[in-house]
Amino acid sequence: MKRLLARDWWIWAVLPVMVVALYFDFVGSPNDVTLGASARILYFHIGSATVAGVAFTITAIASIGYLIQRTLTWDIWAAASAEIGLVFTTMLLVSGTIWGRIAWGAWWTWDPRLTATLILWVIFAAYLLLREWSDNRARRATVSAVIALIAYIDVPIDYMTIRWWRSIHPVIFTNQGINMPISMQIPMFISMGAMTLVFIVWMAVRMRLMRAELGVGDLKNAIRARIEGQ
Amino acid sequence: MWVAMTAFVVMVVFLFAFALDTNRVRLASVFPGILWMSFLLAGMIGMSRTYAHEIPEDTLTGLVLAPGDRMAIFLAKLTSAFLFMAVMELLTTPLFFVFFSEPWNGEWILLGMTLALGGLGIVELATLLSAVSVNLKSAEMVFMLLLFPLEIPVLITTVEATTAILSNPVGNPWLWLHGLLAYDAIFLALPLLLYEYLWEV
Amino acid sequence: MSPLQHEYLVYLFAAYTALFVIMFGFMYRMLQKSRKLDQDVQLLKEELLGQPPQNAEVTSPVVPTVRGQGMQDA
Amino acid sequence: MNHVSANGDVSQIVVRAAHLEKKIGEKEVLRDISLELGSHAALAVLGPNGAGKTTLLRILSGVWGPSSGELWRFNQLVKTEGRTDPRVGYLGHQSFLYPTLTAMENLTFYARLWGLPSPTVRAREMLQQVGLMWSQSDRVKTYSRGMLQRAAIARVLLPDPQLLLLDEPYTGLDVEAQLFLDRTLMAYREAGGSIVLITHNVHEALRISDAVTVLVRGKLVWWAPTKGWTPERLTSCYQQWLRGGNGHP
Repeated sequence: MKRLLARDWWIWAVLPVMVVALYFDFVGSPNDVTLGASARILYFHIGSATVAGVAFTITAIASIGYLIQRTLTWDIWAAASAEIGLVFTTMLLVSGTIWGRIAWGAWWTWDPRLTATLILWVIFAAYLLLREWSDNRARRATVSAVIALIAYIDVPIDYMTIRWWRSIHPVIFTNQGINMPISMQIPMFISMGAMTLVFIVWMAVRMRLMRAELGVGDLKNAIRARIEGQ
Repeated sequence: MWVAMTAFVVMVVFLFAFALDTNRVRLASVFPGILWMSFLLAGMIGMSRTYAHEIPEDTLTGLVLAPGDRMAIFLAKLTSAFLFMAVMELLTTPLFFVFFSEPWNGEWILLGMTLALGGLGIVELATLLSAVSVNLKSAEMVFMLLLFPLEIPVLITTVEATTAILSNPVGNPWLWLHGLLAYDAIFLALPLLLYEYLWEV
Repeated sequence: MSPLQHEYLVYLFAAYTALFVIMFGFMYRMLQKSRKLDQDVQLLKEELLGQPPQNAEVTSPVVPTVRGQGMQDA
Repeated sequence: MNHVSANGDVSQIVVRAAHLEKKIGEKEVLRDISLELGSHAALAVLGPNGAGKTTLLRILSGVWGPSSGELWRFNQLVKTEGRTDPRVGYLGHQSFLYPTLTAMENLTFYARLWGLPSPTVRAREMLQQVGLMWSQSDRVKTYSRGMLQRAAIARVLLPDPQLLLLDEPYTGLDVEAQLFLDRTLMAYREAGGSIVLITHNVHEALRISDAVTVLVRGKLVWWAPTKGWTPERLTSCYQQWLRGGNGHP
């Protein structure tokens, strides 16, 4: 336990932040005037959305990086980030449907943003499935990078949907400032921060695991080469 | 290829005509959706083989060996796919109007533009994905899995634009046509940027 | 806040807490797994490096150099 | 074979490879390949299945790029991502002909692709040369292995290449087709072309080439000029290399 704390102390840093986020979300903030208690769903909803956007952006940047430099580190970044981004998109969709049921009485509407987000989810799910199927590592990395860049086009579109078309989503972040009372901003930003921290730690852990798996693969190849006699 | 695609769409027209009870369903409201769903499926069926038929005798290597830019192969495939799509649309669109007794309001320039841009959008992505998946195991699966979600914007914009054009009085399709144009431009530019990477092993 | 709303809120709180716990547990599992893999790699590496290479090739590289001599052996 | 190559000029080097390596995924397919081939010269590469022979040929043709190392063709450095050259003819395992088109259509298509003047005339000329005129309007998918190989040879020789890369060209051919291929290759060499021949048959290697080299597990392990070698001696030597011993006779 001691050694554990010494070596990977950073993973434990997530726990207190999670508790703080839960506290501010449910206890430390007042009910919203118009939305009532159900507004509390939204803090994590917005947090998930932010993280999902950031995650897919990292995937896209890492994919470009891979295509330029051809080092598998970039591929690991892209894969890990897409994986976690997909989890957060799932959370986003689930919390969104729950909120929709409470606020509008319908689980799902074909609102532009909902549609764009669903498409995003499907595309990145396909991207991750493809990664499982491909054969050799370099080829897989190249193809996935190309697909990730195609898929990423949907992210800015998703972000702009509520600005281009009338949507049931309010525009919170505008040029003039944040369109939200201070009492809600505090839990919102704390949730965002907590989710981001979860993302960072998750990335670190996932990439470490991927690197370890890569190490095992390399070693196996080295042994195979040894057995085959140089 | 366009023969197969046209035959397929004609079959779809018949099937829809039987599947939808014309007395109860207001056909005008579903007409653009049926039209574009058929075109999308026909495009998928036609284009999934775009690169696949280079496989049996490895003719793709033969093409690569020829002097000239590798990009030309992609652009040629895209052009021919678009022409097949255009011929198919030209032949079958009148059929849709006849069988679904959709009133024709004479907006043929706008409708022609929508057909051309929509067809281009469908084949651009299909050709790109066909190129992406050609060397992969389970290529067909890859193709389908990525094609449908990525084609949704084309489906939405074309259906909305067609609805606007065919409505009485004629609505304004330009918002959707602009969206479609942007999509076409993006998926024309993207392969040009990424295509070289798909050749490697 | 009505009692029913309050009940829902408790559910929501429970759901979010459970989500965080699951996430943390998942990350912890991954960490353990990667640590184990790292150890395996270390062990195998030591074993591999410990042995001398079995048949080291000391031959100089083979460079076939064929200049055109026409058809001398047809 | 009517191209004008500098006859008698032995100094021109058609292919020079220096420390070529190729990785496919994690696997090192080729390791430290160096070779030099002048004009009028023919090199045979012997090797077992999976030794990387086809990969080597694909890199020499420029369809694939090497992972590292340098490749020069006709005194020109080939870019790292690979670049094909119209002066190089590549005869692969497959014919590169569209099965649903006729031989004539295929050849005309390729002649157009290479930008040859009067493609139809050239295509007919080549079909006559390989003796397939009688079947020029049949679809390629109806061809037998021997006919397909003849058509493929017609395709390769269409743009008058100065270097031929042949990937096991004799596989699956009957005696008649083998003799034809022999004649064609001899005529090609007499006209001044260079050849890299991949095979696992020592007789073919001795018949066609000036030198033999052995490729095992992605590495060239031995080479010698063919002059003075009998098939029996070469076979036993080759087998020793396959067994992995260093039994240089």
